[in-house]
Amino acid sequence: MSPFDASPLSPSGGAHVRSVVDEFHGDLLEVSMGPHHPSTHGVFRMIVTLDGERIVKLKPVLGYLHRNHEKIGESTSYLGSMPYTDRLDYLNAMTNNWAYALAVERLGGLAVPERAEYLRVILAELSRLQNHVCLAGFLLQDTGASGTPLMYAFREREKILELFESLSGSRMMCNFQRFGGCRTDASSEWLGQVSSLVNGFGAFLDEFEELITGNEILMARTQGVGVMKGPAAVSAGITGPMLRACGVGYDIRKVDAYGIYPRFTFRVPIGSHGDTYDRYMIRILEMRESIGILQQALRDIPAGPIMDPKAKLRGFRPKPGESYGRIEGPKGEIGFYLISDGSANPYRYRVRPPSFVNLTLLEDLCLGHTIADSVVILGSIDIVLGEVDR
Amino acid sequence: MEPLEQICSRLLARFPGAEVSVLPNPGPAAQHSLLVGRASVREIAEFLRDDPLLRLDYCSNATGVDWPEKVIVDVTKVTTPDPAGGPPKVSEVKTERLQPGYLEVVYHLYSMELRHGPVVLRTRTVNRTDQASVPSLTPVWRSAEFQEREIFDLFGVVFEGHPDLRRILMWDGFKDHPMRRDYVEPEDYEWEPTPHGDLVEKAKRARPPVKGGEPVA
Amino acid sequence: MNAAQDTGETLLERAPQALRDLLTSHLPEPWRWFANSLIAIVAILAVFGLLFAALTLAERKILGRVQNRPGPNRTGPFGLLQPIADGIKMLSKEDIVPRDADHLLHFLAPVTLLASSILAFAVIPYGRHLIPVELDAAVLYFFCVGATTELAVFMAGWSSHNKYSLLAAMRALAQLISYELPLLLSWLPVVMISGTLSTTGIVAAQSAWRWGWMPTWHVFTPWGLAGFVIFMVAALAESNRSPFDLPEAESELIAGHLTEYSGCKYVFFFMAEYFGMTALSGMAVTLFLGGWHAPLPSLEFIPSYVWFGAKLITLLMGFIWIRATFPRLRIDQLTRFAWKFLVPLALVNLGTTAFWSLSFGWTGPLLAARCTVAVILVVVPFVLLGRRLSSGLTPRTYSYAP
Amino acid sequence: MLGTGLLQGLAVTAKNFAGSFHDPKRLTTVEYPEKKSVIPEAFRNFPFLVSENAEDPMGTLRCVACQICEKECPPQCIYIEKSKDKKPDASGKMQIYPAVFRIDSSVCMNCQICVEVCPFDAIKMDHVYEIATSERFETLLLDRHDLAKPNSYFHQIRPLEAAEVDGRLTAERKAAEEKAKAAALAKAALAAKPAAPAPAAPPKPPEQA
Amino acid sequence: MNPMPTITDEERSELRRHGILLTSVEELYNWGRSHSVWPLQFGLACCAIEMIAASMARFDIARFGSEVFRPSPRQADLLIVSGTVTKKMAPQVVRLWNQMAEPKYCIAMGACAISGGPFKRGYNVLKGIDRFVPVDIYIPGCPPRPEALLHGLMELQKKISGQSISGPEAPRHLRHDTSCEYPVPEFGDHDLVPPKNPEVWKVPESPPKD
Repeated sequence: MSPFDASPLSPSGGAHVRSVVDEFHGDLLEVSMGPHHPSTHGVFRMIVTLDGERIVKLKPVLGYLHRNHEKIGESTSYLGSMPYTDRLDYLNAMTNNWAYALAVERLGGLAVPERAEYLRVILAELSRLQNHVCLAGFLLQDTGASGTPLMYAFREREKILELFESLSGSRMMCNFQRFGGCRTDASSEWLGQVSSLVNGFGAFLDEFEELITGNEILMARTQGVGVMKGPAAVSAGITGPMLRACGVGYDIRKVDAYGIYPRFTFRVPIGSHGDTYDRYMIRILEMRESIGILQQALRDIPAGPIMDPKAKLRGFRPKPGESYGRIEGPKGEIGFYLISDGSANPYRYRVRPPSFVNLTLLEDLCLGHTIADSVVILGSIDIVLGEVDR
Repeated sequence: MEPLEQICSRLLARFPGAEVSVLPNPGPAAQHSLLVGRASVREIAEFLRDDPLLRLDYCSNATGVDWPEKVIVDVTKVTTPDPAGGPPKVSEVKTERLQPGYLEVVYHLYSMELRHGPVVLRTRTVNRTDQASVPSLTPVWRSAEFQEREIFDLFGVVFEGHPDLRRILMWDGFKDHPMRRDYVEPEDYEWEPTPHGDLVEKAKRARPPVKGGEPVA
Repeated sequence: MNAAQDTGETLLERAPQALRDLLTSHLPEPWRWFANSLIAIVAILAVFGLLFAALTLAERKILGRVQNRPGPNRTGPFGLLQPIADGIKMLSKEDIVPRDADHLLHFLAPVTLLASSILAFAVIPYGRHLIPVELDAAVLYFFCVGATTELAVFMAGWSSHNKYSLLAAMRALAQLISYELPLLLSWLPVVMISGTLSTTGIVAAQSAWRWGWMPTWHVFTPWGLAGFVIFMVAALAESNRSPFDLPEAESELIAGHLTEYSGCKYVFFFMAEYFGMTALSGMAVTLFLGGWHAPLPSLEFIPSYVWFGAKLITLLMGFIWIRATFPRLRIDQLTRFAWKFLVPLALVNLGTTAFWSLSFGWTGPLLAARCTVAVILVVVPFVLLGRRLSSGLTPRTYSYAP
Repeated sequence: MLGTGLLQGLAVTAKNFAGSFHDPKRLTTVEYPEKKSVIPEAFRNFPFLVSENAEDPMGTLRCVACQICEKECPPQCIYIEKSKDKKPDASGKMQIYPAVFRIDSSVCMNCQICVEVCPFDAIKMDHVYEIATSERFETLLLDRHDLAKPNSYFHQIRPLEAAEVDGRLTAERKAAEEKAKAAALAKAALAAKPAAPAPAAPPKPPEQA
Repeated sequence: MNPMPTITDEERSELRRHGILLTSVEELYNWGRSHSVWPLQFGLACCAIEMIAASMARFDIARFGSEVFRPSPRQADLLIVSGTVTKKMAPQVVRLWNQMAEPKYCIAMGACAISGGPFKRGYNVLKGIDRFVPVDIYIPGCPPRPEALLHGLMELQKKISGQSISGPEAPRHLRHDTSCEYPVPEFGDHDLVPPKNPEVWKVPESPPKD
């Protein structure tokens, strides 16, 4: 008999039920939202206990998209795991690729040529643009706007995806970074297309904000909803725009200064309330900063090789050791932890998914709010189940 | 940030008797880690979080690693003097010893306040079967809550003091810990037209050769 | 319904009636009444059934256009047959009743809803001579029938034996009852001014022309405008349209009270929603927009029912436009909006109307004073109440990390 | 406040509604079966095997069944069996050819790694995407007959890459021929002496592009 | 059941030529349901994003009358299995399929839904949804382009147009020989119980040959 049979593994409940205040001593209603639910962004499930419409308990249930990335990564070569990282956070293949490439480059001691670094920044920031604009669309969809903001968001996203496709060959699953550089070089024509997209993006953002940001209904739905305090967020490991919305100015692009980010001037917007509206607005403001980064990168990108000559495509066997590489993904800190035992496959391949950790505080954010708010709060966390469950 | 050796010595001074050592990382990444014994990992974690020089207030990544027991072959060179007076003969003596398996939990700690990191904190279970438990660090860093549940689910590390230790990714009635290296997955390979490696055997088992036809693959 | 022949009406104006008389003139008197009623029923069902079909298509196409895409355009020419395809499919689909549902109520809910929403069409004057049933208390009748929808929605939600449906039922009750009040208060001024509860009477009260060109529709008075806006907002809520579509809030409650309905019964709900929306818009046209009257004296040659239809469709397009733009409110905000904003505003509006009514004879500079006072009486409460309602909600400015 | 934000939003949607009738930027739909959006050259969807000659696809496959792609394929959707005999390839050299070459397109994740690792430019990524089918087992398992597509098709879908590959291949073949000729000459010249080990044609480094 | 007297296409066009517009009930029925395929608003993984993209302005699935993504399975006709079905999710997918009203169709979109795709080696990945649910159309790709989904939808429309109102091709709820309810697998100790539904999952008898 294994010790786990006696472990506190109970099918029904959690150990801590936080603050159940039942004013009228009425019956509580337990609703299972998901795994099929229009606004759980995939196959996420929340078991919500309701007092009327007010949430007194919320238990997230994950794992409905647990497709064993880490196990498969252990039996796949380092290169072979690269296309799998596309499918983690499938909205942001480019940043996943970069994070993984960064971890492997640290593990194998590879350098990255300058032009490749610029390309990485350009693609990561484009990725951030399309992620944030999609998030805004999905969030507004969750508040009940009949698709219009989402459609406008996807209208712009399609333009970015077209650029991804013409460079990397696929709309979403880019599989673009390689250890020590990038797979293909960008033509000057492509860079010109990026530049015209970037220059037009500000106008789109203006229109988008005009459509919805000043909307009283949106403010009523999001301001003061799901308030998160800075210290709690830090302790819970919240990263990315969610953390910055509650006033902690922690951006790995600034802190770790990975790649060539120190060369660009950009600001890190921070919120003061930590509510859903702040989380939404921080993303809008980050997009405006990303436009700035993109313009600088497109201006400065040098010519040159895009691969480290030391790097080889096949038969990559790093020395035994381990490394942890992380970057500021659009959803927060995406990190890869690799242990090499000297063979062609990693001994341990671990993904540190931002949206999985960001979910830690979901119950705290939702308690006391209504079921409609829980949907909006979940939307503002910006989860992608491919990454949460891996 | 101060070097890891200094942290280690400060820890040893602060917690006399605690098992703390620096585990070097031979790779180019050179992210060395702090190996801490089970007994004192909770206090040490709290110290790391609250120490004004470190303030590691953010636990970025918590993960498990499975190290099954393995046979380590120690090669020792034995020099036997040549009785004939020639150069001494060097022979290699191989001794096999069994390294017991254990499960390891790795935490990557950063400081958001002081903006430094990472400090890699590792702790190990006694073995992989009946004493696979370590203290939970969720009371120290809330971010470990889900990640420790995941380690419990996939590796079978029991975290003592975790507030809500349930399976998180697999269903509740699941019996195995699939990220362990000796996990055997259920076989369902009825249709495997492009089998590789051990899949060839599994595919054959799933579909025995039909009469008159050749077996799959 | 005995039309005066001496008003110089065009042939077109009388065409519907002439057609009816042609069909029924040979029948003896009691049968003739019966046949006439039957024809009216069939005509209403046919016209509004078609309008329903067209409206679903129009909604999908307009939503599409707003969202930079063409919308359904491959089923038949320009996608015009899309509603028919949908109808064939929905009517032929399997009807699932959950095992634990209350079978009778589960069946009755869509039927009740559809019936009550059709009944509401009975008292709306569609044209100069086109009113199915002439009632003295027509407005009262209309809103009484409309109130049945609340019951039906609750029945649907409760009988489905589904938690989402139950939540939707509770929401629906809170929402529909909350908005019943502003809805009723918003048209009381119209009754005060026109002194009748009959819809024909109300339309007749809006038939004059001021200065020879400006129609005296109620919406062109300060109190009328306020009443119209309150009425339309409440109508949005009463017909469960976005941004007040809480009972069937897709992103929260799957499909709310409709979650367990499939096939034919679902179509009934769908139809009832659109019928309700159409009926309420029709009533808004009657109460505030001058009914079937033309907007300019020179345009009176166009038949009255065309004008009614045009106004009706304009309002319906407004519904769709709003749906394409706004996010949804939360249930507590929704009820707060009703009780703290719409109801007080409607009550103040009653006072404004009283003033308007008392100052009926004022002329010259007094007329200007009358208008000014009335406008102030409408705008000041609007601003004050709106401020209070949205206190704390502001666009924010953001700082940047050092 | 007081509904101005709502009115602003209505204005934006109205602008888009009106714009959809005259502004192509506000009606972005590409009406798919009639009009198809232009597919960039880099687009990749399922691999195919390049054959030199459209007439005899099986005889002129570039693939020599080296099984590198099989080994490197991350989802392991390629299955190759080497032939027992040898056949002359396009340049006349005797080569092993794939007796069985299967790609399970219901597993393939279009990652292009097989193309990157192939030292013979034998496998390339296709552009087809209209492959929905109601029959899984028959249609989605592609064998070498389904996979073989002529070089002219490759030129058609990826003109730039195909030209580059062709240029490189002809240069290589020419170099190999010259080397063989030189070797033969040297062999003849040094017939009396013990023959030096014949210089093997260096394998082409895996391409990065 | 007696098979309905059927008319071949030649006979039909012959009749049309003689001015007889023969629109059978069956044709009308098939036309109606094939032009009004409402999908279930149900996304699993990466392919779901492409499914959403297909409903967005650039591709606009609305042109086919299919933009009405119903959140409730009761009102949906089409289950687009868009993404990896894990073993933890498989019972829910089957339950959703059972909850849908007949006639209903299933599209397996993407490699994962067809066969487990790149994740087929995973311990928690179901190797194809057709082990539990009868699939009408398979769309390979990882993920398929939105156009590929539209193409799959058109293939489905074609398939529907070829179905009949009676006989073995009829929708399941009009037949007496089949049940509309599919058994839902349960969670076992190591795997789903049963791991497949032998009624639905039929591997071809002969192995693949070159």
